[in-house]
Amino acid sequence: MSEILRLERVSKAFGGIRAVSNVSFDLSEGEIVGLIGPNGAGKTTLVNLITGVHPLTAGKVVFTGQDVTRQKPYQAARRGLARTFQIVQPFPQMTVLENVAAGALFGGAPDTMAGALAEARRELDFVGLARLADTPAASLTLPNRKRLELAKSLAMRPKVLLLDEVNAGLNSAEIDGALDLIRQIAARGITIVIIEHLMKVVLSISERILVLHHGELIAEGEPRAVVEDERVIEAYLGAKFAARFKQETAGA
Amino acid sequence: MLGRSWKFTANAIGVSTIALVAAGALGSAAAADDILRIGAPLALTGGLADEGKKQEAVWQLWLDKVNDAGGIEVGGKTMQVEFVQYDYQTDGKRAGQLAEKLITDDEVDVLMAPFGSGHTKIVAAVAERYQVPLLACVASSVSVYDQGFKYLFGTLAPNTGMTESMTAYFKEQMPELEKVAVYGRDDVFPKAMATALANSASAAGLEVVYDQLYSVGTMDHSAAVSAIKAAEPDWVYMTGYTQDLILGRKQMEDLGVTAPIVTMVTGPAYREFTEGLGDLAEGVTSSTWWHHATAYTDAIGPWTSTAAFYADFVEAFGIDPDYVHGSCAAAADVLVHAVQQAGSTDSQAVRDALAETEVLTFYGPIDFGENGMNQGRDMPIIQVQDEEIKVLYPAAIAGAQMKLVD
Amino acid sequence: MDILQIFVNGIVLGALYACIAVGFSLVWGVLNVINMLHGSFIILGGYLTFFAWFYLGLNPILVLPAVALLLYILGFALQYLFINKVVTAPVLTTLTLTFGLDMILYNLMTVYFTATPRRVTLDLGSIDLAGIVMPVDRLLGMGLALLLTALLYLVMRGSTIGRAIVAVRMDRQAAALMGIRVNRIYAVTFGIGALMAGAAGAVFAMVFPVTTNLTGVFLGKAFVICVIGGLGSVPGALVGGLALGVIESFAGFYLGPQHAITVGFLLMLILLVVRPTGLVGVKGYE
Amino acid sequence: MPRRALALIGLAAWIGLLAATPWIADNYTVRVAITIAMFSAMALSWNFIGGFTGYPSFSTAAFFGIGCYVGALAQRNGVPMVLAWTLATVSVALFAAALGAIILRLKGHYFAIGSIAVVEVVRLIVSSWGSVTGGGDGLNVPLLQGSPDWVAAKVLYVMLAIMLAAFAATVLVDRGRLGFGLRCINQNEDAADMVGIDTTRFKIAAYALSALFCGTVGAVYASWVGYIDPTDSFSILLTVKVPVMALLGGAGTVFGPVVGAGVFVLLEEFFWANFLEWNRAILGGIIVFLIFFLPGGILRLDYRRLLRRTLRQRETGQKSPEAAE
Repeated sequence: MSEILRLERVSKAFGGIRAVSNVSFDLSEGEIVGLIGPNGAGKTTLVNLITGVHPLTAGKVVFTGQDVTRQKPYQAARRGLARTFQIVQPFPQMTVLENVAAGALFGGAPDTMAGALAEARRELDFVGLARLADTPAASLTLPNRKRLELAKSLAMRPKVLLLDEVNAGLNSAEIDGALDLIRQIAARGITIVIIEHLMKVVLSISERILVLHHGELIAEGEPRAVVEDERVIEAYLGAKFAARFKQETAGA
Repeated sequence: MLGRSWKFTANAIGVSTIALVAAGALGSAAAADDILRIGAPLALTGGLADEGKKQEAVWQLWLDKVNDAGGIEVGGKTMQVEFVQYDYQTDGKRAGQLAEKLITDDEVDVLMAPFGSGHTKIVAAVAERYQVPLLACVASSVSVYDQGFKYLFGTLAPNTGMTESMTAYFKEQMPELEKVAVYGRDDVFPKAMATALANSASAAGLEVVYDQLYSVGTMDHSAAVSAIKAAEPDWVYMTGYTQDLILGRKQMEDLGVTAPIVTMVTGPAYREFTEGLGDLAEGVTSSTWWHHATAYTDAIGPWTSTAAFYADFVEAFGIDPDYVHGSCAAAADVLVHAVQQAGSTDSQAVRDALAETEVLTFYGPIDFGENGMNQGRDMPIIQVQDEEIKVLYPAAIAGAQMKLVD
Repeated sequence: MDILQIFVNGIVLGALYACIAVGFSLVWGVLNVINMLHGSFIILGGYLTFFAWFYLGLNPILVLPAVALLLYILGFALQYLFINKVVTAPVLTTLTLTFGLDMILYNLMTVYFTATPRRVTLDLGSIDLAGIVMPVDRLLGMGLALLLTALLYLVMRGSTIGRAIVAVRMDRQAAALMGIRVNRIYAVTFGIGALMAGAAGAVFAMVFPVTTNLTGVFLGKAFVICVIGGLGSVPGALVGGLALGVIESFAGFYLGPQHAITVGFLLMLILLVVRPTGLVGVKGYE
Repeated sequence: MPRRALALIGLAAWIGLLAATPWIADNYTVRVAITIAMFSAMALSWNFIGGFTGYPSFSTAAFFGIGCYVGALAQRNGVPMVLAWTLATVSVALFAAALGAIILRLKGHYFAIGSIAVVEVVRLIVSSWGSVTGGGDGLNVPLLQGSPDWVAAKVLYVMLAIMLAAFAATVLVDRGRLGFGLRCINQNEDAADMVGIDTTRFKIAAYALSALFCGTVGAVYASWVGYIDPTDSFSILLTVKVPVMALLGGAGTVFGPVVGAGVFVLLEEFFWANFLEWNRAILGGIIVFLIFFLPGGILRLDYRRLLRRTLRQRETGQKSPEAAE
């Protein structure tokens, strides 16, 4: 598996506050990686740095071998670095179909409106929103908005998809559905980064875990190894959870 | 004084109906030949409303006078006169549009231009296109007349004549006069006057120690007045609209400019200026194209002398006429004269007759030059003395000696 | 010597400018409305003062509170009856609405007051301090302007209504939950904006000739000052006004009066892009 | 679809009527027709930035005025008229693109104020740059030669052509990628960025489009009236009137600006003729009325329904190959 995204000593400071410092890691094609950390650990900031929303204070971002450190968000989107938002960002007065078509037309491959619409249809089918295609985006329920957000990102034909708290606010049945969907997306060969603060959700699906704490990467590796990491337990998980998780996985 | 002005305004509003049709024009069935229709786009509202209303008022007075006499005689027949007026709200685009409406819709025989050189230019372009004679009674900038228009005639004389005679007169009155500061509004007429004066003064050997324009929309003159003060001029010459001049004069006083001669064009020609300034108006000089102290007799038109016009005007409005009133009434006289010469209202014939014109009106002699502008002559210099406007020059009509500002 | 005089000219003018802008800034800051009526409010205040002085022989300073109160009522009513209905709409809507209302007010004034320039001719002379000349009426105007501005500042900070206005500005919904009647606060704020404009007009009638032709000029100044100083704060308007006065004064002297206004507007455009929070840099009404 | 077809037929009839005025009415009416064409073109232009993109731009008068001046100066320096018009168009578009790169970073109120300030700054620069622009004196432009009727007809057809061009551009933008992108920006600029829209370039394109036709209109206007000055060329009234027209018809719609400009100019004419002294107040009243009672404009067709309909239309056309797959 070849490398698709690499971060080299990425740092960001807002005023005097270091939100992200010296983060380095890389992603291989087709991986599912979990990025976890407590609230305020700098996860969303890191996503914003990767997608060009904020300029980096220091460091380098390399995507498919190309230095994209200074890219703008729209360039990231066109290169195949798509993301969803923690707080969903639809075009409220457009229909669901149009929302997805926007992703296809501007971030994806099609050059024509008709092509974009066809693509949008397919993605709506994929996420299970086809029957709501013609309703205004503003009228969707929260789980459906999250699905819309996913469909929009998928329509951009991403190589890497950064899912920022895609499960937040969903109940456990809805989360299961969402995880199912994520597995299907991964099956299409898209590299996925799941950003979460709920450990449990991530552990079941990720092949690899990155742990961010106070803006620093404190651990990296397979889920099992990460859970046993002293620093992670101390900083984030708490001993109880670690013990329970060990039990559960041992039993399985 | 102000109370009267209010009444005057009220009157003006009262008569500003869309069209002022001559009283007794019952024979409207008569052929168009028997009626002389004069069209005038006027600024009855907006920034130039005060000026527009003057034009409207004096033409009403003129029209009443003509109608009282039963009309005008043309080629042995009696012809009625009609004025058709529209308010263009001091909006240049509208002025052109209404000129076109007057020509095509109301089929006027001739046009009168509105106040100001800028709007006169716009109306002149329309008149030229339709080959309808246009009389401009309140546009004095040469740039209005130098476009080779054949149908445009102006009753005011060129600015240059005014500034030259003024420079000469002041030098004569105050031989030690050396330094002049010129400060003008960047607008067609005030700018032309400022430029002309700076040239005339240099030509006469004066030193122009300050020569600047200020933009339309300037709210404060302290920077310029401070600079003028530092230049220590003997003579300050400022041009602009009345509100600019009031403020300029006041700031000169406040900041201690002590030039013995202060000229404001055309400030003192307007009552608003003296009212707005009170004591500070004292001693301010200006030039004007006409003053009612002139005494022409044997003039053409309904008023055979300046005195007759003055008497009628004061009776009707209770105030003294200024040059706008004089020039605009005279323009109507010249027009009637040309129609009489032409023997019809045919626009080509009237135009030719206007070009030939050489007559004396109560306002003074009118003789249009090559470019259509009235030939220069000695124009009055006036000064505010004891809250009144006194004529200083030319000697023939002078009513007072020049006083220096203390 | 010269420089000092120019500076003093600028400061005195600047204080008057601040007085123009403070009401405009308040309305923008709290209501998020660009009030195109502001210039006409000032002129209306000026005319009312002139007429009271001319016909009734009243001293303009005595008339000022009455004029300000009248404008407060007018402003309150306009906001309550009209602007409140669309106050949360985008800027295009609110700006256009106030522009429409301004056309009506302007038309009323030109018909009833005409465009004739009017001025209260209480010429009070000037003070000469070591060669620096300061006109007394401008100093008086400056004093009044500063006093009014200070008063507004105190009201905003100290009084119940002031705190309510600040609360509404900070968070409309939270303020509503706290039991503040937001629409009334908006009307009061707009009324205060008009009141300040009327008071400014009363001060101006003593210094400048007042004519309806100037409504646009005053409005333009308010724009520039607010952007220079920073929106929505009394200190911002004060700093912006003083800065503009001094800048215009120096530009007028060194670059020529023709360029003085241009420099002000250019500075405003640059600041808008480079530092939209203005020189004072406060976001939010204080 | 029939609704859109009806609208197109209505538009064609309207333009036909305007174009017929030289043959059926006097020159004053022709002048009104010219004014309608002029304002329709400008309102359509404004619609790109104000309607589609949702940026409250008040810089129309700056574009119109610069068009006037570039056209007039070119003509005075011997450039043939049509070339002068083209030059004005290109210069104004370039000016807007350069300016847009700076002020389109502003949003909401700041953008509104900035765009008005541009009008003032340009006016002041034009008036103080007397050596080139004639300053407050204004500029005389060589008069169009020919009989008044011929001149009026010629100006009318040129203005109608500009209006049609602006309309054609509107339709193209509306259906294409650019229009779709601008609407995304209108609704959520951050999200638009995230789906791969180069928002800066899209906004600049919209701003330049909103300037371009105004520049042409300005240059033609200058040739027509024969005299321009800074006050009339850069008027704040114009800069507010044009957005009001677009709002009146329906901002962001394809036909709205045309409807709005036509209705507004005709109303203005009517009030001018009948309520001389109060016409400004009445226009103000119309604006107030519009804001309260017609917030969506005369055409309540909002673009979503139009777009959805066209989308559906295309989709049905698309269906068969998909099914075959």
